[in-house]
Amino acid sequence: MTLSEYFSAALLFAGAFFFLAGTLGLLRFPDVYTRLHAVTKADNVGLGLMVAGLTVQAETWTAAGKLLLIWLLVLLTGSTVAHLISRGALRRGIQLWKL
Amino acid sequence: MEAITQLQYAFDAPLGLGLLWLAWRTLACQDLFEAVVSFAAFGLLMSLAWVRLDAPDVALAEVAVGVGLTGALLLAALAKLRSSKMNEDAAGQLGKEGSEVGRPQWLPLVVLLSVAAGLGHAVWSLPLYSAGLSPEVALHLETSGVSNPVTAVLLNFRAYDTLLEMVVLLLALLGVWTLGGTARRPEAAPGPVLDTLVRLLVPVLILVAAYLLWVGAHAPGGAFQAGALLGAMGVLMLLAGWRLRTSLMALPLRLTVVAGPGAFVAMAVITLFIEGRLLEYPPQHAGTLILILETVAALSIGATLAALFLGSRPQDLENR
Amino acid sequence: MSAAFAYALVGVGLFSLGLYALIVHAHLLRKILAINVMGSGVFLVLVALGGRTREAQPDAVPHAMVITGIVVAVSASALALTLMLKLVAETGRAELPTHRRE
Amino acid sequence: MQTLYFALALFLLLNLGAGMWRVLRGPTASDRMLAVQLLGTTAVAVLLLLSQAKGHAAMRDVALVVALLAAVTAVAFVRRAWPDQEAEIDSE
Repeated sequence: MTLSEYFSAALLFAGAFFFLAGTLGLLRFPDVYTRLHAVTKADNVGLGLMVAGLTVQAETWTAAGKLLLIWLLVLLTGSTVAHLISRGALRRGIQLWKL
Repeated sequence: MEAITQLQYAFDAPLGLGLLWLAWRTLACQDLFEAVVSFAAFGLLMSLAWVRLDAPDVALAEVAVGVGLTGALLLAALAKLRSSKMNEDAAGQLGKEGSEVGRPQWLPLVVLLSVAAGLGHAVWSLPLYSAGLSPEVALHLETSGVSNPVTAVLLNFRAYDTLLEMVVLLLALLGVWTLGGTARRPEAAPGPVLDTLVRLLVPVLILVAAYLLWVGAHAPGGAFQAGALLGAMGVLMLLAGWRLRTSLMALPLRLTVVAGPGAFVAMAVITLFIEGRLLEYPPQHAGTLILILETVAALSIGATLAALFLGSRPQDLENR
Repeated sequence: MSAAFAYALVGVGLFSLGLYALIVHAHLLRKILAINVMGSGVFLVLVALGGRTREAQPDAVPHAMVITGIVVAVSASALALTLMLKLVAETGRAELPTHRRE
Repeated sequence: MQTLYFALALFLLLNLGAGMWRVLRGPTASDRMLAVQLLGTTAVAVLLLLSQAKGHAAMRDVALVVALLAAVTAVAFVRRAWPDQEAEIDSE
């Protein structure tokens, strides 16, 4: 393995860790708002690190650009959906979790 | 190499089991909303299965339809089902289901098991290798005008199939329009966030649809994928509360919807006169002709799918 | 190449599950979902068995059939959903009138 | 490197399977939609890893389409199918 491969492997592992954290949060957190918090970590950081790791290995600039576009799109849709769901949940009177 | 093969098999097992499990949840769970959401997740897993089976063309179509259209269609129908329940307050349980869930019925179960056993046996007794029609496709790919075999099959070798498929789409839309509109709920304003999302996504969606259409000649993509993507874009715009001007909803929409099958029929007639065979293109022009047909077909498919989601006939909406 | 057979068997399983649900459930939305699951099973069998070529490239003909099939299935589902909503508007029940529940 | 891609794709697939549990469990409709959102993103990552592992650039387009359309189902849910427990509030 070359240096760049070690580098992207590290990024990929970090991304996978955030996906694991997001899924764990989705399963273990107590209410929809905290779960939302966990999911967006996987969306933004997890996929971001994965995309970064794959971009290092991308064969052409087009492929790298496409990877970046995918990440930006997921950022955009993920944050919008998170906003819509949390606002809708608040309006419908779903209670915030309290200790 | 050995490790990679094993990893692939390790990938297949949870994927196959997950598909069966989600299908079972879709069909057996108590709540209809849960069933619809499970079905949306099922579509996502199906697209992974297509990729695993080296069918990226199919994966693109599945993703564009399964992620973009089916979920929205089912959720909108479920919402209308529930609101009509609220209006009429009928005794029929519309949102929830009757008592038969969970209690296995023996005769259908026997049918299920015998069908599964029979089909499974039939599949299992097939020969291990079979080239199917792929040698034929490879043999004629040179003269088809495109280098992606799937596009060649769709728009050249079996273009009459695709012609009839376009007619089926049109018939489905005519059926929906003939049934007349269903009652519409008043809709809240989309709000600035959703509006911005749609405004940002629509240009990218158009760009990607055009890209898929263009790339379909030599790589996975093509008219159906681009059309489904355009249809999903229409659904997104309708969900955000965008409506076309009524003048555009009448004749222009109808012309777009008919243009797909119309172009195929026109091409069939022209080729019948020039080459003497239905939809057999002259080889030197095949690439161009296929691209023209695909462009018209993609626009038409997109308009049809979006109109199917809208449900009612455009002039019924005007009268409302 | 046994992966093709494994996926084909999953397809058979999906088809049978869908058929069972189609018979058992009375609710029409569930029947529409069942038909969609059956369709997915058929598609999976077709594409999986199309992968049994000796070359790396799978058979393109079933792929093309399945692509059109997917698009046609969604439009047929849209028609079925509209029919269901019409029936509900007329009768107030999301079940076929022939289905008697005792 | 290929082995790593496949192993990570498998890991994410198992992750995705775990996330299904939230789809089935709910308890509220918004929890289920949230889980579907995570499933979509995970599917994008799996598709990207598989495309890199197989050297099949077309699969990246599949991931691109998933990323583009991931919002549609959630928007349909928020705009149409979200049952109101309280009285309907239509004002913005």
